[in-house]
Amino acid sequence: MLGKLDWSAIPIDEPIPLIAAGVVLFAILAVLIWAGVKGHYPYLWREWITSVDHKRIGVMYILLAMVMLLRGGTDAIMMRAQQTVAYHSNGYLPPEHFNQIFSAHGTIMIFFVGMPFVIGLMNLIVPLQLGVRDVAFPTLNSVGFWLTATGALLINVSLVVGEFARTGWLPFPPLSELTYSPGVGVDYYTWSLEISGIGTLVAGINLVTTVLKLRTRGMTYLRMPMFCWTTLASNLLIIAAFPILTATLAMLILDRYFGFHFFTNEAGGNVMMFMNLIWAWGHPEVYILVLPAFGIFSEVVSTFSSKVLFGYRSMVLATMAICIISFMVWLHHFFTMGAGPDVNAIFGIASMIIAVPTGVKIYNWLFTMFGGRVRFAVPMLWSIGFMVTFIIGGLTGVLLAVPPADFLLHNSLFLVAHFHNVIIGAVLFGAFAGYTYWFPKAFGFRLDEATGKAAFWFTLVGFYVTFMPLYVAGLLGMTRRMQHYDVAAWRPWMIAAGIGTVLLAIGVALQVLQLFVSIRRRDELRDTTGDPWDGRSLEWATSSPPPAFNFAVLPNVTGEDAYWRVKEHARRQDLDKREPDYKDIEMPRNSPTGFVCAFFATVMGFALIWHIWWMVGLGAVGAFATFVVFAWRDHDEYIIPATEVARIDRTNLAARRAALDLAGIAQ
Amino acid sequence: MSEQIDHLHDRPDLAPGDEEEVRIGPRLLGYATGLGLSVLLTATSFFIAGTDLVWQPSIPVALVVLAIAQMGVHLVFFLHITTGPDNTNNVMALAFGLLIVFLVVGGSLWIMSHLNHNMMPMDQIMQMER
Amino acid sequence: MNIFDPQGPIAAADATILVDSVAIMLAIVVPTIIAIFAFAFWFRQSNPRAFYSPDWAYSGRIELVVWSIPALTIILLGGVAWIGSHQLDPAASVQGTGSPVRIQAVSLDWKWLFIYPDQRIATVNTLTVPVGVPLNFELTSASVMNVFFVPQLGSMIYTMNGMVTRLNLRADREGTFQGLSAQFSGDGFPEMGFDVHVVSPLAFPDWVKSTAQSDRVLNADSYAELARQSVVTDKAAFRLDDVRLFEKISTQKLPPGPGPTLVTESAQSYLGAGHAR
Amino acid sequence: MTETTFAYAQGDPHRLRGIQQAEVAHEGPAPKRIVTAYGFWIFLLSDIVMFSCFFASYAVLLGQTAGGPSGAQLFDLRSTAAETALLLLSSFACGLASIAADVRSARWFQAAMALTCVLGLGFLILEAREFADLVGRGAGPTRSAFLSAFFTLVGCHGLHVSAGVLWLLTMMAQVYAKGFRADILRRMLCFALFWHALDIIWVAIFSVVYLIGSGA
Ligand code: HEA
Ligand code: HEA
Ligand code: CUA
Ligand SMILES: [Cu+2]
Repeated sequence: MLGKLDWSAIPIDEPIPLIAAGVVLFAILAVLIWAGVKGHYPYLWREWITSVDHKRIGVMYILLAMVMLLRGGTDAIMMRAQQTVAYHSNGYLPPEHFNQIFSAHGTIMIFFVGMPFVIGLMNLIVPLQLGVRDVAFPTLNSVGFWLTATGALLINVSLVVGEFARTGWLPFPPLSELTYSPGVGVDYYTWSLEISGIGTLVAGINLVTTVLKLRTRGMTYLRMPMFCWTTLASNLLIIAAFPILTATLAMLILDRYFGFHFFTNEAGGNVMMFMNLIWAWGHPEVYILVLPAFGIFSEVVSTFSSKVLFGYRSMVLATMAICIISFMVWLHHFFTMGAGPDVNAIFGIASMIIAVPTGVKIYNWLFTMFGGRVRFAVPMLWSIGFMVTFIIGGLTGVLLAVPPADFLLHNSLFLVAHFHNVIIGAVLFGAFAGYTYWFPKAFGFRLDEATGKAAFWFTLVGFYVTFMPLYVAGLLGMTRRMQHYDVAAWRPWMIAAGIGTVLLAIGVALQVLQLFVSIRRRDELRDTTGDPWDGRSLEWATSSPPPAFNFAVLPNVTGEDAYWRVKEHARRQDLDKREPDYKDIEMPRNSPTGFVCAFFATVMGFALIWHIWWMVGLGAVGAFATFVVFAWRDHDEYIIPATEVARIDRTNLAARRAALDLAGIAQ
Repeated sequence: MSEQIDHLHDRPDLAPGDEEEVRIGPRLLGYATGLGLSVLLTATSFFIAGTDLVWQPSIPVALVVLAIAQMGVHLVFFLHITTGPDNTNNVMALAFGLLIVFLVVGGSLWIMSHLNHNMMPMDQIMQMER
Repeated sequence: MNIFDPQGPIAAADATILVDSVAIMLAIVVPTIIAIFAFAFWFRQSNPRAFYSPDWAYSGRIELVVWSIPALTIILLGGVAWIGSHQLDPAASVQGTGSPVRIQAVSLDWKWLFIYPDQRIATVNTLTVPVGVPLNFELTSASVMNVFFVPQLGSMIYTMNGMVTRLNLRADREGTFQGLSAQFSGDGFPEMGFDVHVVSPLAFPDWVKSTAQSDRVLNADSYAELARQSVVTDKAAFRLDDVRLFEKISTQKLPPGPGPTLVTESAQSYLGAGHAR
Repeated sequence: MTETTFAYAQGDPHRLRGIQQAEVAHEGPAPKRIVTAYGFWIFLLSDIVMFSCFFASYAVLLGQTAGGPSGAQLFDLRSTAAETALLLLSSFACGLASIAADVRSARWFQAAMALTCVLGLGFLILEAREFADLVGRGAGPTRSAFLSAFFTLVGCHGLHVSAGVLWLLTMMAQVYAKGFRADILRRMLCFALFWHALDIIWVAIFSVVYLIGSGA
C-alpha cells in the first residue's frame, strides 16, 4: 500500500536530524497557525499564492532562496564543525550523515538558493526595465515558481522521511546506482531536480520571450540595460542546458527504477557518459548563476558612480561570448579521467578563454567608476567586494584549467575554495547587492544601512577567513568530502575555517536582522518618489511598489539609460506637464493553476520516491485534469478601467514631480 | 494588446509556423510539395540503406546528409522557417539550438571516443591488434 | 602530503607549472585589484579634487587594452597548458634507471589493492616501490569510481570498473609518503588512504622476496572477500595466485563489488550501506 | 495611442549610432500570437536539445550489446518504413487542419484533425508492436546498454507522440465547444509546431537508429 515507506523511514535513532527537523516543522506549524489565527489565509491565497504578477512571483522566489540559504548554511556550519573536530576521531557526525549533508548542501545551494535568487531578481526587475506590464506567460510563470518550490519541499522532506543522497551534489554512477545506493536518497535527489528543473525551464522560456518579444516601443536591443542582456544570456543557457540535466537524470532514473543499463557496471553501461553529460549541463549552469549577477553589478556600479556604464558595447559582446563559450569547456571537470593530451589541452584553453570576456567586464566596471562620484551605499559595497573577491576566484579557476595543475588540485579543498570564491564572491554577493538595491522598488522602503554594512563586512571577512585556509589545505593534499582525517598538517587550517564560518553566519544573521529592523522602521525608510538611488533605468520611472500594471502608459524609449534622460530633461525645468491619455488596461487574472500543479507534483514526486504506485497514478491524473481545466477557462484577463489607472498614476506623478523639482532647484 | 491588432501584418515579424500566404491554394501546394519532397528523400534513404549498388562505407554519410536535407524540407514547408527578414528572430533561435545540439553531440562523441580508446582493458586491445 | 614538496619528476613538473601559471596571472591580477581600490577611493563622492564626467563612457584605446591584455595573457597561459598537457600526459612514459616496475592498482570498497604481476605478489593499502625506477601503473576499479593520488609523486587519475587507465610516475627519494583516493566513493571513503614506501633498488627485491613468502594467497576466494564493502586495518600482503587477476577484474570477468549487504528489512527500505566501521 | 516620450537628450555616449541606424526601429511589444508561438518555438528547441542527449547516448552505447543482439539482428525496416509513412502523412493532415483553422472551417478542421489522430495512433500501434516483439524475443531494454539507449530514445519520441495525441483530442474538443477563438487558434498554432517537430525528430531516428543502426 505504501510502497517502501514504513515507520523505519523516520530516523528515530538519529537525534541530530530529528531534532533539526522537529525545530523546522515546529517553526512552520507555528507560522501556519499564526497566519490562520490572524486570518491571513484569504489574503495570502488571493494576493500571493495565486498571483501571476511577475513582481509577486519574483519576491516569492527570493523569499524561497533566503529561507533555503539558512538551511544550506546550517549544513555548511555542521560540515565545518565536523572537520574542525574530526582529527583522529570520528567527530560528531557519522559518515552516512556527513555524506548526506554535503550532498544536500551543494544541491540546495545551487538549485534552491542560487537559482531562485537570480530568477527571482530577473522576474522582479526585467519587465520593469523593459517597460512592459508582465512577462510573456504570466500563468506559466507561477507554475514555474511553484514547481521550484516543490523541489525544495521534497528535499526538505528527506530530512524527516527517509534519507537524502550520499553521493555528492552530482550523483556520479555507479555510486548512485541501485547496487551501491539502494536507499531512497538518490531518488529524492533525482525527482526533486526533475520537478524543479521543469520549473526552471519554464522560467527560462518566459524570460527569453519577454526580452526578445515584449520590449516597449523604442527599446531596441542596444538600448536595453545590461541586466536585461545578462538575463537574456542566462536564460538562453537555461533553455539549452536544463534539457541536458533532465535527460541525464532521466537515464539515471531508468537505471534505478527499471533496470536499464546506461551507467551501470553491468551489461555495457558507461559511467563516463554520465560524467560527460552532467558536466555538459553543469558548466553552463555556473554561468547561468553568475551572468545575472554580472548584470546586477553593471546596474549598481553605474548607478552608484552616477555615471553611464563604460563600454556598453564591449559588455554586450562579452556577455554573449561567455554565453556561447561556456558550452565548450565542460571537460575541464574531468581532466584527470584520461581523455588524452589533445582533448585536455583544447578544453583547458577554451576554459581559459572565458577569462578574457570576464576580464573585460571587470575592467569596464572599473572604468565606470573612473570619473564618477562613487557612493558607498550597501549595494556598491557588495559590488566592490565582489570585484576583488571574484578576481581571486577567477585566477584559481584559470589555474584549474591548466591540466597539469589540475592533476594535483582536482577534487581537493583547493577546488572547493575556488568555487566558493566565485559563487559566494559573485553569485551570493550579486544576489545581496540586487536584493538591497531593488528592495525599495518591491516594497516602497529602503533597507537599514547600518545593519547592511555590518552584514557586508562580516560576510566579506568571514568569507576570507573561511576559504583562504581551504586553499592551503588543498595545496597540502587534502581532498574534499573528508568525514575525518589523520593528517596533522591539515588541522590548523580546518580550525581557521571553522572560525571564519562563525563570522559568515553572523553576516547572514545580520541580513535577517536587517530585514526585521527595516520593517519596523519602514516609515523612516519610506521612499515616495519611486527612485531612491537616483537610478538610470525604467524600473525607477514608476512608483515603489509599482502598480499591478507597472506603467500607466507604456513608455517610449529613445536612448539608453532611458530614465536618466527623462530626469536630465526634467532638471532643466521643462518637465512635460501634459496629462497622458489613459486607457483601460487588460491584465492577466490570478490563477491557482501553479499551486495546484505543484500540489500534484509533490504528491507524484513523493509517491515515485517511495514506489507508491497508486499515488503516482492519482498525481498524474490530477495534473492532467488541472491542465484541461486551465485550458478550458474562458476569461484569463480582467480590465483595469482608465479612471482607476489615472488615479493611481496621478499620485505617483505628483510625488515624482515634487522630488524632481526639488532636485532641479537644488542644482 | 487587444484582439484587433492581433493580426499578421501589423509588425514586421512572423510567429514560428506562420506563413505569409493566407490564401488556401498556395498553402495547400506548400504542404503538398513538402510531403512530396520528404517522401522522396525518405525513399532514397531506405533505398540506399538496403542496396549494395553504392560504396558501402559512404552509406552512413549519405544517410546523414539525406536526413539533414529532409529536416530542412520539414523546417521550410511544414514549420515555415525561412530566411526572410521578418523571420530573423526565429532563425536565430534555431541557429542557437542547432549550435548547442552540435556542441553537445559532437563534443560528447569526440570526448567519449578518446576516453574509450585510452581505457580499453587489455584483452580488447589485443583483440584489436590481432 | 604537501604538493610543494615533490618527491618525483612528475610532481615537480606539475608543481612548477602550477606556480608559473599563478605568477603569470598575478602579473595582471594584482594591478587590477590595486586599481579597483584606487579608483573607488579616489572617485568617492566626498572627494572634491576628483573630476566628474558623467557622460564619459567610451574610449577606443581603453577598450583595445582591456581586450588585448587578458587575451595575450591567455595566449601565454594557453601555450603552457598545451605543452604541459602533452609532456605530462599520465599515459606518457617517464624515464628512469632500471627496468620499469609494473603495478596494477584496483580500488575496492574501501581499500586499495596493488598487484605486482611480474613479481607475483599483491598488497593492500601499501605500495612499495624502488627509488628512481619508472613506475608503470594500470588502474581499474572493482566497484565505484575512485581517484588514485599520491600528492608528492604527482598526477592523479580516475579508476573505473570495466576500464583501465594508465599512469606513469617515478619516486626520487626514499621515504614513506601518503596516498589517498580523491574521488568520493561512499561511506568508507576517508579510509582509503595508503602508504607509499619508497625503498632503495636493492631493498626492493628483498621486500618482494619476503612478500612472496607470505602464507596468504590472493585467489578468487580471497579476492571475493576483499571486494566486499569493508574498511581494513591490517595491511595484508599476498602471494599472487593468478597473474591475470587484474585483467579479469577490469574486463568484468570477475563481477564488480556487491555493494552494501542489506541485513534488515528496514535497512532495505531506506538505508544503504551499514556503518563504515 | 499617445505615449509619454521618454527621452529627450540625444546623447550617444556609447558611439552606437552606426549600429543603431541599421536596426529596425523597435515598435513595442509583439502581438500575443507571435509571443505565444515564439515561446513555444524555444520550448521545442529545448526539447530537441534533450533528444540530442539521447541520441548521443545511443551513439556512444551502440556497440555495447553485452553479448546480446545488435541492431542489425533486431530491426525490421519494413515496419520502420510503415511508421515513417504514417507519420509523414499525419504531418500533412495536420497542415490541412492548420489551413482549415485559418479559414475558420470547423468541419474540415475536425476531419483533418481526426485523420491526423488516426495516423498518429497507427504509428503508435506499430511502435508498440515492435517493442512488444523485441521484449518477447528477450531483447528488452534491460538486456544491454545498447538496448537501453534504443528503447529510451525511440520510446521518448513515442511518448511525445502520445502526448501529442492527447493534446490533439483536447484541441478538437475545444474547437467543437468554443469555436475558433483567438486563444484557441494560438494553441492550434503551437500544436501544429509540436506535431511537425516530432516529424523532424523521427527523421533523425529512422536515419540514425534504424538505417545506420541496422547497417552497423
Ligand atoms: C551557491 C552555492 C554555494 C554557497 C552559497 C555555499 C556556501 C557555503 N559553503 Fe558550500 N558548497 C557548494 C555550494 C555553495 N556553498 C557546493 C556545490 C558544494 C559541493 C558539494 C559536494 O561536495 O557535492 C559545497 C561544499 C561545501 C563544503 C564541503 C567541503 C568538502 O567537500 O569537504 C563546505 C565545507 O566547508 C562548504 C562550506 C560552505 C560555507 C561555509 C558556506 C557559507 O557561505 C554559508 C553561509 C551561510 C550561513 C552560515 C547560514 C547562516 C545560518 C544562520 C544564521 C542560522 C540560522 C538558522 C536558522 C534560523 C534555522 N561548502
Ligand atoms: C559561479 C560559479 C563559477 C564561476 C563563475 C566559475 C568560473 C571559472 N571556473 Fe569554476 N567551478 C565552479 C563554479 C564556477 N566557476 C564550481 C561549482 C566548480 C566545481 C564543481 C564540483 O566539482 O563540484 C568549478 C570547478 C572548476 C574547474 C574544475 C576543477 C576540477 O574539478 O578539478 C575548473 C577547471 O578548469 C574551473 C575553471 C573555471 C574558470 C576558468 C572560470 C572562469 O570563468 C573565471 C574567469 C574570471 C577571471 C579570470 C577573473 C577576472 C579576469 C581578469 C581580471 C582578467 C585578467 C585575468 C587573467 C587573464 C587570468 N572551475
Ligand atoms: Cu572511464 Cu574509461
Ligand atoms: Cu566548469
